[in-house]
Amino acid sequence: MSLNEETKKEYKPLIVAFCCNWCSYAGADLAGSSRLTYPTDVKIIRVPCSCRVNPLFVLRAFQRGADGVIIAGCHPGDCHYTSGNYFARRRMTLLFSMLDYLGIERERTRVEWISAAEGVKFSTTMNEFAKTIHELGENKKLRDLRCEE
Amino acid sequence: MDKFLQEQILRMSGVNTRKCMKCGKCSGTCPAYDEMEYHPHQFVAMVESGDIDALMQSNSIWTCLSCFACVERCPRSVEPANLIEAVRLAVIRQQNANHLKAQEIPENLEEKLPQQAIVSAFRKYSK
Amino acid sequence: MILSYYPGCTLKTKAQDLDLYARKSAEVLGVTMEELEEWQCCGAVYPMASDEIATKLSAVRALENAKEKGQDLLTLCSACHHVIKRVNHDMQTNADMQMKVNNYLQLDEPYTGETKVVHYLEMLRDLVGFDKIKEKVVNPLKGKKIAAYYGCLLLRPSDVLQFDNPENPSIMEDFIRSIGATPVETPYRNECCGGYVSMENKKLAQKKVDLIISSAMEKGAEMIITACPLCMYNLDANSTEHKLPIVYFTELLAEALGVK
Amino acid sequence: MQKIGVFICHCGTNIAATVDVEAVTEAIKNEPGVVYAANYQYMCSENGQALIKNAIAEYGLTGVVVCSCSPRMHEATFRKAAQEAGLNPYMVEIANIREHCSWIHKDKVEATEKAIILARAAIAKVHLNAPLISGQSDVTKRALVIGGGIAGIQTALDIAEAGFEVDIVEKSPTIGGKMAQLDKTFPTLDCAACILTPKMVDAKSNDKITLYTYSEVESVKGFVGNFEVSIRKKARYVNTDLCTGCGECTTKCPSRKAKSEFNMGLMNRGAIYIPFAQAIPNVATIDPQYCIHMKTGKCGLCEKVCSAHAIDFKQQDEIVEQKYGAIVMATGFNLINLDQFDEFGYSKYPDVVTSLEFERLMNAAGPTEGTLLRPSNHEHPHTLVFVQCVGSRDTSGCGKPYCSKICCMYTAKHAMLVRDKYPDTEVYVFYIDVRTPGKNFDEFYRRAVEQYGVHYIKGMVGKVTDKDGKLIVQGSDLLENKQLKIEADMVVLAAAVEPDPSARSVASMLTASIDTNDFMTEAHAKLRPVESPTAGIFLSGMAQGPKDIPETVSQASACAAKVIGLLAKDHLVNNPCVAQSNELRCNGCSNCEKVCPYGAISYIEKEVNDHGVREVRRIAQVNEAVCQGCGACTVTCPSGAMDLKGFSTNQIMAEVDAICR
Repeated sequence: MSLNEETKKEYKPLIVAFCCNWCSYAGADLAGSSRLTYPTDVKIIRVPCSCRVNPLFVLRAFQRGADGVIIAGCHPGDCHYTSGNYFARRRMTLLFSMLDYLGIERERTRVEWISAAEGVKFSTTMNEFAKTIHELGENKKLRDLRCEE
Repeated sequence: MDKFLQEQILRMSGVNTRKCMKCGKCSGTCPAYDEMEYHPHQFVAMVESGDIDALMQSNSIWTCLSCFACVERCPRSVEPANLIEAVRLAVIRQQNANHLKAQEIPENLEEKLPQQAIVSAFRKYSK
Repeated sequence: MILSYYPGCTLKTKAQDLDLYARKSAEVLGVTMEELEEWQCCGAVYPMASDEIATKLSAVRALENAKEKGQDLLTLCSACHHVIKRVNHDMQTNADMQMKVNNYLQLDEPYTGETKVVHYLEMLRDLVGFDKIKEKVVNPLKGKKIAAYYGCLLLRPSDVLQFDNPENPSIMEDFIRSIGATPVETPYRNECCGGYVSMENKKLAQKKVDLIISSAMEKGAEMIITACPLCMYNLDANSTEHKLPIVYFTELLAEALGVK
Repeated sequence: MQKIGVFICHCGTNIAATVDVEAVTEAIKNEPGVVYAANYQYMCSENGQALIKNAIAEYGLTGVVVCSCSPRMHEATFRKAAQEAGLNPYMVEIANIREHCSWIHKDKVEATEKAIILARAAIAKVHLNAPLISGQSDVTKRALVIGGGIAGIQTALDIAEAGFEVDIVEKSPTIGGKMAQLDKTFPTLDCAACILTPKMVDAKSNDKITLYTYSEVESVKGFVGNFEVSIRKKARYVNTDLCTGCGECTTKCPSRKAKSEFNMGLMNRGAIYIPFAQAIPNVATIDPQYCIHMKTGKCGLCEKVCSAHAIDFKQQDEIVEQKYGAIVMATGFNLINLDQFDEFGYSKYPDVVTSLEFERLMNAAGPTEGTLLRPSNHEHPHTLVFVQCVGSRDTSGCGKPYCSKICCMYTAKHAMLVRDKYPDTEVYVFYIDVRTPGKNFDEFYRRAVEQYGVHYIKGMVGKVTDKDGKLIVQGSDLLENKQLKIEADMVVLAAAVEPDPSARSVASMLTASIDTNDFMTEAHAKLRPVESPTAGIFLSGMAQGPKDIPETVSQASACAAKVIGLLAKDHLVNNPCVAQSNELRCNGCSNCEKVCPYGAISYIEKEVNDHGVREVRRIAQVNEAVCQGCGACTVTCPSGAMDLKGFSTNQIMAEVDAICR
């Protein structure tokens, strides 16, 4: 795309954030209405609950060139669907250790609990995560080479 | 308004003066209040507005007891005592600006005066 | 129980009683105080400015020495306790300070706040236990009404020192009870005595001390105990109206344990 | 292939100032499937919606993407517009380019680039959208109000007024809450009991209202319109049908150690007690912790004196199961614990009291029968100091970061009442700011100063000590630039309010969200202030945030209106984004059934035709009326049979691909 020829040279990480509709997506909305900035690297996908995040989505993101994936849900005990975030936590713990084994650093994957009232936490978490990913640099592991330009 | 000094004070003290909500609890709590020209809440306000020269020339900076009552009781965690220490340091780090000079100590010595008092005062009042 | 011990300058000179009776009492209580082989003055005041590094090094050295021996570091003087505990907190939490201090000291293994700093009173409460002291008392100070004077340095800032409730402490009162005496609570027990400012402004110290002592007398105290040589000096030498005996708490402990 | 229309909103300058909307329009115009792209100043306006409707008709759109604010804001608006134009509403997707883009980014180039990516993701998703039809479910025409203070009572009365059954669950033995403890109310100085007790009586006598006092919500199941709640009626050890409320037992009870909750611990009560004279229901309750008979088997005096034979030491807790269509959270507040504020001497000096204790000391039904006396020596106080903001607006970790809102006004009230009743007193108020936004509020505060001569001091108290039986209040006067030491007889602390400790556990049961201070979160801070984001849960009173009585009552009625609106419906339209099982792929493992928090999945034996092979298999079946669409089953399903409509695996994958392109 021509719009961005110049800035393209600088490394811009790609971060996919899965946010549950009830807490973290609303937290992101609050960060927005409070004008709390975080890098454009973060792109949010809305899911009804953190337990809707299939490990396949995370794998796919890394295959397609994501440098970091974060899953954000309601605080333990506060899940809109009672227990979804507990499922997410267990699944992701397992998945992340497997990814670590495959060479995708533990710091590239994260689960965070961010409530609808925590706009500040959303923005600081995203800033921190983006900074971490920036320092780690591009993710080369698991990349589907057919996706390369 | 001295921007450079203000920044220096803020950096050294680690205090964010903007957190102050001007409740005056620090001054309500300060045990050395009556001996001070400027009081703890004024320290915060004056650093915030950059009026630092007046503070540096005031006796208040030598009167603060470093008892941390203002730090402990501040509802906004502003830490006025840290600011006062930073202003004091800004003064004594200047040339020949020690508030307590080594040669003055013998005349202050008393039979019972503990070393701790001399060391503390020397640390607080001289570089 | 063996603890590394940091006495501090004043305890070697003007406040020898504080030190002497602490050691004697510890023996009775089964605590071995191993004085650090090498230590320097802690500086007596905690340097608050973020760019003060050199003035904190002596505290770090003491902490490091205790770490090497794998022991907790026991302190007695309020000022030393205040400085060493706060510097230790810096070494635990302030990355900038950690880096600068360790770069300077060039230790084999960087020091990052591993040592636990324990005040003698904390030792009595947490490691020995006031109940055990009660058992060991041979000479209970029955009927003696004693006011505890905490001062500032033991209690504040409470989030770092974690010593006791900063506004309503009880450790010294519990101590007084454990040696059989009756504690007298005074409202000024955690207000400043005038500290080092007595060198500069004696009048201020006198005002503060008079308030502390008159309030203790009003509540019926016969004596005041303290853990700080500077408080001791101010309360003793700068009171103008009334006089009360001012005693180091360790002296009373030794008396109760029968080793004075 | 879908025919997709993309509509980009400027949102005035909210989006357009940071995102180059023209560039976005250009960039997505040529995306596969996009047949129409336009931008407009306010998409949510009538004209904006008309633009969408016209395009649907003109271009025969099968899918719509609106790039605008958060879907939590206007998804429903655009879906409705699409529906009006004949498109299935679930063919609309929102790309959030305001909250998640223009408002948080500064660089226009980067923001524009991100907006394009978000739009592409939405387009990719719409490609896989399918029309969804919502099912219906019935509404149980009964409401539950949790909390029987003024908020709960008002909400219940209003709901009952509309003709619906409503139950109040109150954990203490009487309804009335904090308002019953107040002496007078600002800004009109009505006596609280005079205006509250008639409402309490109304609540009791209304045949649509059932009171469950001394009861707690034990568990909540179900969803909007169909909640199943079990309520634990704690044993009172008194048969409430027989008890006449004569009070004979309460005066005879020899155990006098329990602190009276109603009088804030300023006096004791019997182990068998009626909280206060106007309690509703007016029946006795035995506190087993203090009852001599229950602890030792002796005594039993109450049983002997009760002519109604109402005492029943063998009574057990009772569980009541009930179905509700809507639930109201009206759990109220408490004052914070002042352990962290010992500089004010609350734990040490009996003459340092909280404002709520002060209400009791001024109240005719209080421990001093309305004569203000120092708790320490029962003498008349001459100098009173009020301290505001004790623990409010405190970010140090000791208190609460918010303003408690009610203290400025009640302190003015206290000061005024004291000066009015005892003109020989001097009254000082230490304040940080005096906040009086409200009808006739500032006038009220000024009256305290001008007419009653209350000394308002801009500053804060640092320490309270004592000398010769007097309290010495050391504080700052910032305007005079002085430190004051006031010799006072009493100090009254305006302690911060906090939500009742039960709020968190109740909110968890209701799966309603709660903020970092444990106040209930609204569905929208401005536009839906009495609803929780969880459908069917409504908010009333202090549970939602600090508020005074007039505001609580208004909110309680607003809440009732929302509940009535829900209960008036015969059917509710369900969320069609529910799970669905592909019967050919299902292997009958039961994993989905185990993770479903709603029990929406069951297994049936069904004949299937798998590529010509007909056989009976055990397969999962989703009850669409019960499924809430969390998606837990979709991820747990090992064979990929389970999917979630509206958030299908393929749709989310497509979004991932679009973002990572």
